[in-house]
Amino acid sequence: MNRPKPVRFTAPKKLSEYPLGPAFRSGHLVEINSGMRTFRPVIDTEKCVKCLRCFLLCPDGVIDKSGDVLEVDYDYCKGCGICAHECKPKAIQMKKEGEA
Amino acid sequence: MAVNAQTLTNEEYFYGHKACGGCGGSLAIRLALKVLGARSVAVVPPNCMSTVGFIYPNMPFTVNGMIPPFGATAAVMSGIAAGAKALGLKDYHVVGFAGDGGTADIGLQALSGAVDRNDRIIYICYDNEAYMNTGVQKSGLTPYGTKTTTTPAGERFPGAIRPKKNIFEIMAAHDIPYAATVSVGYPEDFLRKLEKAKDVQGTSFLHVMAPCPTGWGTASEVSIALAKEAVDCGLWYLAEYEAGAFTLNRNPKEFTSTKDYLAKQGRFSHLKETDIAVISELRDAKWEKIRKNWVK
Amino acid sequence: MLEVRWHGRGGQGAFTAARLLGHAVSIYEDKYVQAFPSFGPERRGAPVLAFTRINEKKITDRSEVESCDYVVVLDDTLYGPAVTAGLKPDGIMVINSTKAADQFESSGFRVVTLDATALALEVLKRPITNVPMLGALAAVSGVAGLESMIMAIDEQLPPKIREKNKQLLKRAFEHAKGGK
Amino acid sequence: MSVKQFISGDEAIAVAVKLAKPHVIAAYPITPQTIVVERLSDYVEDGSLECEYLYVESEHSAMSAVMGASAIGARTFTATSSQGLLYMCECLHYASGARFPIVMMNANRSTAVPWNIYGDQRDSLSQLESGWIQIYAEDAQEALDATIQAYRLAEDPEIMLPVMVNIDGFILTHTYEVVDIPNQADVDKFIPYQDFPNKMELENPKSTCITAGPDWNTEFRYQQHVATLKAAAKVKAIDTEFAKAFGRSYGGMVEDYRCDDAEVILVTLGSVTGTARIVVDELRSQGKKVGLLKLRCIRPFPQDEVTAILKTAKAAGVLERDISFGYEGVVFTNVNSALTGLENKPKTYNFVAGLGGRTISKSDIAGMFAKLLRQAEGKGEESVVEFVKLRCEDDGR
Repeated sequence: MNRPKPVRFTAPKKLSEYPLGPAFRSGHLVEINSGMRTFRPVIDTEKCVKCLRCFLLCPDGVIDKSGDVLEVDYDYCKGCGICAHECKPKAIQMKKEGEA
Repeated sequence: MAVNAQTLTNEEYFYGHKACGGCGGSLAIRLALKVLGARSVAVVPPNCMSTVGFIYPNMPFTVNGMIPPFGATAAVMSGIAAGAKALGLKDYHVVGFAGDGGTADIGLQALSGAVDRNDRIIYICYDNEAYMNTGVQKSGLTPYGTKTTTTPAGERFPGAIRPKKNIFEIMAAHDIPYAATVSVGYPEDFLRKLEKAKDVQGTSFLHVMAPCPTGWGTASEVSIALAKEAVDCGLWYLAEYEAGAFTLNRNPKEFTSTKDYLAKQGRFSHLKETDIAVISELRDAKWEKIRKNWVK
Repeated sequence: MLEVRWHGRGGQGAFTAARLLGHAVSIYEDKYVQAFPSFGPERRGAPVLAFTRINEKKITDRSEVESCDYVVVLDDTLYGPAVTAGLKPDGIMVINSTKAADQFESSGFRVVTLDATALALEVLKRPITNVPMLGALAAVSGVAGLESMIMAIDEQLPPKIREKNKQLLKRAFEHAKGGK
Repeated sequence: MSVKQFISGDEAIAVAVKLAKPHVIAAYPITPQTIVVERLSDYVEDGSLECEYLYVESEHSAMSAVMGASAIGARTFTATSSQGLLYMCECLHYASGARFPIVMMNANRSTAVPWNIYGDQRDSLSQLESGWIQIYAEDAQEALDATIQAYRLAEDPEIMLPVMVNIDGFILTHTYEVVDIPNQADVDKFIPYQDFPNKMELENPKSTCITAGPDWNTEFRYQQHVATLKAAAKVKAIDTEFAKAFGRSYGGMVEDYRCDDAEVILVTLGSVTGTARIVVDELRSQGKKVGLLKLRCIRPFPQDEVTAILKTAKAAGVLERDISFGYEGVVFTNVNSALTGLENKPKTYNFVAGLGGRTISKSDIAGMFAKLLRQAEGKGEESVVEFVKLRCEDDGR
């Protein structure tokens, strides 16, 4: 898995610790998005043909193609269902959060 | 080598943002930055993408990013490009991501100025056909018949009463070096055109059809399918303007049903048969011109 | 402080003359100067004013010129109350005219005339009278030396028209010195 | 060695900008600023100024373009006036909030309607809350010097704020004067280019002009406020250093003229100060204890200086080319506010004059002093806000 990870953010205490003007370093995530999700995509790696259509079309970029099998970054997946809807071999299923 | 899902980088440059699930606009930005790379400067005016992209201290853009004034996307991009050039920076792209209103309405003047100077910038309009960030108000790219909160549909009006401003041809009328229309429903075509825009030495403009499940009243998983269907039913088209000439990239022999396309979306649920007939007529008239003028 | 008011029509170069005078005496004669046009849009043919203020000390006065020591009129069709207004009784009016000085009414100030148009036509082949009128003013007032005005022309006028204008300046200067 | 040139106020600004060597200039023409952008274009064309020059389609884009350039670390310049400044208004607030060290010249001109191209200061004074440092010059020499000083101030790592150099339309923009042009090497030494701490970098990306919600906004704003306050001491220090380097000094935030034992003092802004100096000299020669307080910088407001200089006066007048309709001139409001802490606050009067370019004569100013002197003698007058030279028989009330 090669996806950005949230960091622990310590609020500045002194004025001098604030960034100069509203400019801050890019790529700085302080929270995850999994709370936006009702359903989660589950990839059946047996059925997956690695066509990468899901990787290509995920608006959130949470499908990682760097490993042997495709992996979903559940920290940032919003469960929109595009991957499952667009998957031609139907290798992705949307499962309700909390259910196996 | 053509850029496709296999060759596209696994790196993400717009990640961990708070856009709605199934947002077509965020996909457009994601794909564009993957093609343009880490040395990009993204200019995103006040719209959904900047709203979800730059809230201190959460910074989902991993490239340089800036929110310009709403109407000034292109002018700020010109300034960044000029500054980078004057400072001797090398190997970078200045790319803008403005919505339909930010492009065809409030941002049109600055965009026209940038094209007039032929500044080396890549301007991407992600078109979800209304002001979504403020809660679905009509923009200059809202199509005929759309119900928005400023074009409520009722007895007197079918929603928006005019077709979309033709921003692609407005850019072509500037004799811009490169302009293209794309759809997130045809991602390979989008990637190919991004690759082209990357090499343009002057201004390039991409107009991306990018559905908004929230504003369109659709399920989040169908965004890509709808963007594709918009092309297939002829209400959107894939074309390029380059070296003074138009090219039509996709010329369907038969259109799929506009009625089916419209019926899937809450924003068109009020349309009567007569309104749908008007939409089909507008489409046919447009395509007659396209085929006559752009197809050799 | 000496104050010069220039009267011309838009396009005749009244302000250029005001500036040339200012340049000459500020850069080459170590005086303090302000030169300014009548403020606002200039339209070809419309009456325009320009001013040159000259002093030994730094000039801080930014108010309008109310009275003046010299009035220069590039075109005698402009002669009228606007031209004579505010000219001090011991002042001088230099006017481009074929008429004699006594043809112009005076409330005490001296009037000097010069047919600058004829001179300009002869030298420049065009009726541009700002430089000859500058020469005439300098001759009758001593407000600037010939040499510094020539240097000002060298610095301020486009190369193509420098030589002819210097010639014209000298001709007008000598002519006016001759008291004609 | 410096050289003397006989140039207009607009040209003095253009020369200063050439000496400052900005990386990017973006500007849109407007009377009476136009000469500035024309001269700068000439310099770029003849190669004497190497920079990116963007001929933009509006002032909104002019300011936006220099903001973009500044965001990536480029030294920038733009110039405007009146309607143009107002058209930029959104971007003015943006530039200061973003802490972009942009230097802009504003040719002070009235605002429509009635349409009017002549000088008053209603344009820039209406933008006091935009977060820009505002400096006003008295003559062409000061215009040039203040522009060079402006770069030093704007780009100071502790300040990082945009600076607006104001000169009166036509009265300064179009008047030719002898101006001492500093040499390039001295200017290079005085304002060396250095990286901006908040700039975007390709290798170390930043997100800029970001959102700060209710939980953080106050702190960003407080930070901006503190930086603007700090600028007051910097203005003074830079002026002192400038005097060492170039031999000219303007007093910093304010310049007081013959104020030491003055019983009445007139507060001025911009070119009218010069005319007022003559009146002060004349009245002094008649034994009248009058003085002049020229405000050079109005944001940050020179509160300490104004208080220190006016505290011993019996009466003070504020002469300004501005009116905040329904109240009084905004400079007057600011001066009065600064004086509230004084035990013996002088009686203050507001002279609204020079609107839409109406000349302010020496006799007008003498009349203002006469009114102040009557007050000092204990013969108070009723009207606190006076429209000078009002050409109507009644006051309409």
